[in-house]
Amino acid sequence: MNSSENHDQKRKPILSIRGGSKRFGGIQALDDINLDIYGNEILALLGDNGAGKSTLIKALSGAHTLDEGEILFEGKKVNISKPEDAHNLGIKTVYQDLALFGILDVTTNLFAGSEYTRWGFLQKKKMGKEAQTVLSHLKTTIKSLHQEVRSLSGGQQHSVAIGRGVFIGHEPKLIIMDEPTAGLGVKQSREVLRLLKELGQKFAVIFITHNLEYASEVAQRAVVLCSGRVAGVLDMAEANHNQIVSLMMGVDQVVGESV
Amino acid sequence: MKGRAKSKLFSLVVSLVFTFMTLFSAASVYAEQTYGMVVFLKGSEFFNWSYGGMQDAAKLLGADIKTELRGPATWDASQEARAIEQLIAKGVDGIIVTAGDATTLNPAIDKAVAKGIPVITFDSDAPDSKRLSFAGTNNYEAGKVAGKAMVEWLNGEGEVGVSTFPGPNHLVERIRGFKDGLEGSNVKVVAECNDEGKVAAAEAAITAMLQAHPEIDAVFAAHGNPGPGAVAAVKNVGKEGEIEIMGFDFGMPVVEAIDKGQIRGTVGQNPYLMGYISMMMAWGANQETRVDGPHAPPSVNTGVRILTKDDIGVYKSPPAFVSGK
Amino acid sequence: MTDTKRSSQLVSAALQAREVQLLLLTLVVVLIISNLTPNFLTESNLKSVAMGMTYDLIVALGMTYVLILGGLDLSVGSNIALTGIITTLLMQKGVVSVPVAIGIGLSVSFIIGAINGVVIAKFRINPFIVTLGMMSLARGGAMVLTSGYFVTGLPESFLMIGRGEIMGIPFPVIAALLIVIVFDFLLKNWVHLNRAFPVGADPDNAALLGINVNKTVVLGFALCGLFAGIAAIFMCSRLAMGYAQFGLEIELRALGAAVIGGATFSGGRGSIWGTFLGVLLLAIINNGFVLMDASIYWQKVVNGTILIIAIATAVRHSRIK
Amino acid sequence: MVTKMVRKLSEHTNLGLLAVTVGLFTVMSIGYSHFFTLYNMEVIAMGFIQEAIMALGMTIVIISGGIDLSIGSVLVLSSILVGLFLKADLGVALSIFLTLCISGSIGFANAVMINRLRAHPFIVTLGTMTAVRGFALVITEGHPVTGFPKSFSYFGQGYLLNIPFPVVLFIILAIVFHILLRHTKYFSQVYFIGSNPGAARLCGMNVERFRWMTYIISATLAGTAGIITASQYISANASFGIDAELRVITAVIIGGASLSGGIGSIGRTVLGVIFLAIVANAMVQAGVPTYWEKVAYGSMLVISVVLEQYFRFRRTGIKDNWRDFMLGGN
Repeated sequence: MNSSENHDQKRKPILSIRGGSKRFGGIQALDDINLDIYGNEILALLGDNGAGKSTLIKALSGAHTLDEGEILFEGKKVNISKPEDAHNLGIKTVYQDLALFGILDVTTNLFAGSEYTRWGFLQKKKMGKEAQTVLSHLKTTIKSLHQEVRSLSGGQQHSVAIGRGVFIGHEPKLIIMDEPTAGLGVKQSREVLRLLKELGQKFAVIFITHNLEYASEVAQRAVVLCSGRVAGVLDMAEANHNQIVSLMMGVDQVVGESV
Repeated sequence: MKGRAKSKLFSLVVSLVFTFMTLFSAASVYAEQTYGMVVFLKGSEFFNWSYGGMQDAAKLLGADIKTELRGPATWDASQEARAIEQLIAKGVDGIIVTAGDATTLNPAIDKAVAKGIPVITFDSDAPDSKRLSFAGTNNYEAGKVAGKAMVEWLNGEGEVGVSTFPGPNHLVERIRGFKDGLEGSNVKVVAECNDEGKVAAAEAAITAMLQAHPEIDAVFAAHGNPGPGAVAAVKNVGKEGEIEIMGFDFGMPVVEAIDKGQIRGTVGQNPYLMGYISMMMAWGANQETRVDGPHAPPSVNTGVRILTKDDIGVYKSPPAFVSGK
Repeated sequence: MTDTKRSSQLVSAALQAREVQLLLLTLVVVLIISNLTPNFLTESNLKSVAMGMTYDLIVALGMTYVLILGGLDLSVGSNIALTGIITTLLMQKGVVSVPVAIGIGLSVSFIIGAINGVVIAKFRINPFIVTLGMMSLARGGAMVLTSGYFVTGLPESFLMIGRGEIMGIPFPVIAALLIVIVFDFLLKNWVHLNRAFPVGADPDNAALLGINVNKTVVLGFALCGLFAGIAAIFMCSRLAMGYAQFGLEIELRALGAAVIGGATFSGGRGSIWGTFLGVLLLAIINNGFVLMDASIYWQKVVNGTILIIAIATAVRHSRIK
Repeated sequence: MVTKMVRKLSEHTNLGLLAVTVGLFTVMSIGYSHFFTLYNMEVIAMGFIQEAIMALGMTIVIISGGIDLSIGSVLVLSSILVGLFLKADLGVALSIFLTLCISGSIGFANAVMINRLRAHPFIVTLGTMTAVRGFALVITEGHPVTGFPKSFSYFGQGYLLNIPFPVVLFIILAIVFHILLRHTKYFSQVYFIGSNPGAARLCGMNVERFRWMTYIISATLAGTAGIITASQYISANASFGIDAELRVITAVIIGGASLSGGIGSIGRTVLGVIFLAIVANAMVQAGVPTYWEKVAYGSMLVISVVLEQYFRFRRTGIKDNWRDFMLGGN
């Protein structure tokens, strides 16, 4: 009927969550979440603050574990209990606060946790070369790889975080971008969006944002979370802003056929 | 809430454990008499000798006499005073104390005496207090004997380096005595170095002193610890056999070095006898005799002599010391 | 033109490096002391300075590592005492052979450190408190085992470890230098040690990136313990005894030296050679003190002042531009 | 009713520790005839009085996220200085005033260095700790300072309403600081500053200025403890106060303050102080072998924090972030 169903017929989802739930003390952060993401698509994850977006991506990236429910990755049931598991599967996350090490240099930041080693020893030359390639790929100019990251500009820091999240370590299959445009100016945001589109052609991308314009610009589909539940799954080509906003706010309204 | 209940339960368990612990060690309550020894640095081999003497004397005086050892692990005069006060509160029958700093201990000692507890000082005296008696050699005298021996060793002419550390008054007194002992000869102290009171620091400090003063003929290691350091230091500057070393006390390392001929002699006081006599006097003060009033001498000199290879043998086996109790 | 510019840039960059600053400072101090006293630059004095700094150096290496991790270890001094006593007691009683005793001793030190690490990581308790408790515990253990007696009568083959010399250089000095070189190399190149930098700089971020922070922390503290154990073996062997008062205050000197060498309390920073120079500087200054017959009462004042000056300069170096 | 009282109590103090303390006290009182006597109570109180007074200041410093290692050294310096001033015939009041000023200024110097150098308080106060104790040695050259006037002995040995003066002073100080921390706007900032200095700064609190205050209080109380010690023993000696900072920190932490800042109260610290004072006395009363004392202290410290952390985790389900408890930050 619509493009997302065509997707379904063409191939299986790369990642699915079935019945995902998570509680913190008295708060139901996630409640019976079901969602799929396919290869070569950008899925926007929308929702108000406290809707459960960050809990969801933390569950996918291994920072939290789900209390109930299962995660299927490439059709197989997987157990993501720590960040390493996610890394090994190829689920890469670029965190909103960038999670950079301010006092360490660019190369160390890029490779932290996924160092190139031979017999446990660091291959510094190889990492240096790779760092250059990644940064030039991101079209970033950084004077020296030995600079402390905290001395870089905001945009440069973003590039380092994205470069690390996407290009370093295991081959990415699913990239999670947590508010990648937060705190950026218009020009830099456009740059990030361009990069997102580019990535979306090769990998599956989950794009978390508050900005509906950006979401409709780059994403094919959107999942709207509200109070820990999936309030709706929308096809971005057909959805309008009002629909999305009312879903986000939890106003009861049947929208679209893809729910 | 559940956590809180657990927490309460847990406190209960802890209290029970405490109960058992204390009741378990409560045996000492039923001892008829307890005598406490207070030292300014527990874990010093010298005081272990004294405590050994005290234990032997107590054993002799009766099976119902218990002894215990107290004192701070790092030297702090006010902590030593506290240890005395804790013993007074415990109601011990006598206190034997070595006064790390006499003036600081005076109030505590007087308090004990006022409570009717006989106090004997040993090794380091607190002469201005109301203590009953003192057993030991005062440090000034010991230093003086050492000084005189040094003059003899060097045939009346030479230069001496001293290894000590700043702080304890007894060391100040000892070195003053040492210098006075050298008086009238051509032997003089040319340098003092700070060994921080530690075995490990002594080697570097003494080596540096020997570097700075190549003319030094002898080293006076003014307390129990720097002796072995002095041996190593002399070796470092390649003057083995040229520089005489005088140690102090007879800790095992010093005894061994004397045995090997690396240290010529050490200033031997008699810590064992100090503990022994002190115990006897403290016990005696609690006994009824035909003599009215206290009958202890104001002080007992336990003597000091320079121990060399010939007479160090006795000290090769220090008194066994099991529990510190 | 550009060449000279580049080289001047290089020079200024080098001057900003903590190690270079320290090296220059040390040279200045050496110049001053050797001018004031002829006895400084003699073979035997240098040898004794080298020997005197060995224990502090080995301990300070471990301390640097835990500082990089963002922690600190107050229990190293007590660890030295306990390890030394266990090792020497085993030998003295002839229970086991010398190598086995050393092996057991080193394992004990490693385990003490690992316990610190496990408690810190597992219960998330500040390293200051945990190691403060361990400091008391281990020292108490050493005292309980010996009641304050020296442990002597050690086999000659054990004593050779501390007293042996190779080409006139005491064996512990050579060993310490080797440890410095190897540890520096490993810290920079071996991934399991190198990860101390990201972990210390920001442990939560490191965990997000899939670095096993718990493992790194436990390994770090265990290593710090092991270094204390190595120092203990050398100390007992050199001084031919085990003693419950060994290693008193060494944690403070090691911390001081590591901080002088560029490590900070906020973690993620620290250099082995910097620490080496820090220990060297302190050793030279303290040696100079004795050589110049300065009053022993002033030594503590000077040491404290050096520490404060070191922090002042270190912070300027690391402040955000 | 009871639960309400318990809850109210738990706001002010550490219930588990309270139970253990009461339990220990009861057991000792039953088991040892010399324990529950007026005289022994006095000995218990006076046996930990230096630490008790200093613990009040340390509590404020620790809640604000700092640490002060220099207090033991300030204690010894102040006890020596007050002696020297008295011997110089400056009169009791002026001597005490000058000594407190000098002590306070050491605290001020600590705070200024921490602020200006942006260095960790641990290392800064480690530096002052070494330097100040060294200075005490320089002044005395190892000789005790003696010969104080009789009138001075009141501060350490006198009684007020049959209670030793230092204990009265401690009670008054504890009440004053309790009220200040709980009920005044200015001092209650300490909790905000301790738990998040950055946010506190954004809320308009002057963190740097506040730090002056905390370290000055800490050092002045250490000075007070020094004066009391000097008066108690009518002498001063360069060995006073060695390792006192460790005992004080232990008391504050066992009471339940957190070194990461923001947690702690005077009530909890007072309980921690009382607990340690009783333990020290109980070990002598029960005849615990002297060499086991250190082992006991070490285990108590570790076990108490491990338990506290365990129960906090059980209650809240939240494991601390690493950066909240490692030394970083500041």
